[in-house]
Amino acid sequence: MSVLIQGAPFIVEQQQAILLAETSGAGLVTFTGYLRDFSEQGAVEALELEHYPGMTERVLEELGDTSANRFGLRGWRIVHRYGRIAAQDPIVWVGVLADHRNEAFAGCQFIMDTLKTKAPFWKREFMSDGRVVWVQSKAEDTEREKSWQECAYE
Amino acid sequence: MSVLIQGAPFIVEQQQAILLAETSGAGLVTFTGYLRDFSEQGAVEALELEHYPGMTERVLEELGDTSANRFGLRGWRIVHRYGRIAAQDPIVWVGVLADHRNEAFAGCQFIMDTLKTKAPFWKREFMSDGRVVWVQSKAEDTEREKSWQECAYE
Amino acid sequence: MLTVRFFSLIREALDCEQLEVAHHSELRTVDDLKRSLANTGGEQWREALYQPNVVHALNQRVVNTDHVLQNGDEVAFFPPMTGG
Amino acid sequence: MLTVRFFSLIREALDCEQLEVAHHSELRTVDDLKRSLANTGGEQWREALYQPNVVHALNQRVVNTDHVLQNGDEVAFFPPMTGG
Repeated sequence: MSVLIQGAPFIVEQQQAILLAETSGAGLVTFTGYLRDFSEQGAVEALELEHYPGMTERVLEELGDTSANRFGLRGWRIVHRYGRIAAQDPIVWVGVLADHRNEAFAGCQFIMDTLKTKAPFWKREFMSDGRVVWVQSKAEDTEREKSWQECAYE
Repeated sequence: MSVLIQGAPFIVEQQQAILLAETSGAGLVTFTGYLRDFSEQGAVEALELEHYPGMTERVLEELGDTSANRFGLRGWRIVHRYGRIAAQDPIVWVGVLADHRNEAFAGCQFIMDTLKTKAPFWKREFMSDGRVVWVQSKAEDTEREKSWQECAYE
Repeated sequence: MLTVRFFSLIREALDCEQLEVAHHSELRTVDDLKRSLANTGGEQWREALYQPNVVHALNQRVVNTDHVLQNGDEVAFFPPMTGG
Repeated sequence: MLTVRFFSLIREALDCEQLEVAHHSELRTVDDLKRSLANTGGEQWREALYQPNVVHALNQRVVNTDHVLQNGDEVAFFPPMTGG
């Protein structure tokens, strides 16, 4: 039921505790995305995440509510960092609570798949060899996001 | 890469820390199953979980390895309680790490769906009205488990 | 010897967790053992062991009842599992 | 007035984060605004704004370029998003 967008690092356990303090359910599914130390471009030292303040929060709040309605979630929380992120650090955390495990899995995966292409973030990779590269959106991510529109996984 | 079966309550955050100390990956998906305070039979006070020591560990270890091979996981951990469990307490925790989020979601959901019908646990519910009821296996759970055999979600 | 174990509903119905059975030539398969237990134990045992959906495990693996027994094997009977 | 914002690659190419544009009758749609910016800014602006896959947001919602503008609107141009 809430979105947190922050520049500072976050602690996954604390975010989970906040969600569990708000509500309860029989099944909790969480996703944590960590910055990989490699990409298609090579070894990655750090990432800089630009975002669109205001729009980001709005998109993610709508996304959480949509998932809650569609999958009957009892609660959800989305945490996303922006700014400079070191390799191995968490970038995104999504937790959802539901009465049944399949709703929880579907709700969490739906949020992640949609967030990838709908939340206004842009990544720039700082490579170990000194290059700075804007990350391209992946056709695969767009396909995944579309698959939630077309097929009724419910 | 490891299974923990114990009678005492466990702390989700500690279990997650153990998995993350063993290995890393770009995506972590976790599932926590909590004891509901209601069931088809009514209000539930507590649950008693009987299991088959030895077989339980073996089934869950094979299940984790199968999921790791099938979905290319970097790491996994399965924690399951037995004995008497109070309403709202965690019963099961599964965490998986992978290089991509879809593998992590699939690997975790595969473990949960299979564990339901393949791990030798049996649940007895202590109802608020004093009844003690053995939980019946659900046709839906058997169907879910089978669906992983038939369709190639990979 | 064969070790025979019962769990859940079946353990309760038989009021028995575990027993040892001498392995002899007429107990060739899991099915033979099951029939022998039902014959020896009487109606209550027959009913518990032959209820629909009984799961059979041999040395802690689920098997069909035509699996052949070896001396020292552990056989278990239990209802469908409800983990998670 | 209209507020116009640029992000990521486009912000970099234009070396511009944000600007204010007077709202007048010839800026009826997002597309009109885009054409006007390209005409005023020259080749570099045309190239950045008309690259394939540019996403257009109006008041922080993604829209098609035929959306009609109102005085006070916030319009943004950016490349496809890469969250998560």
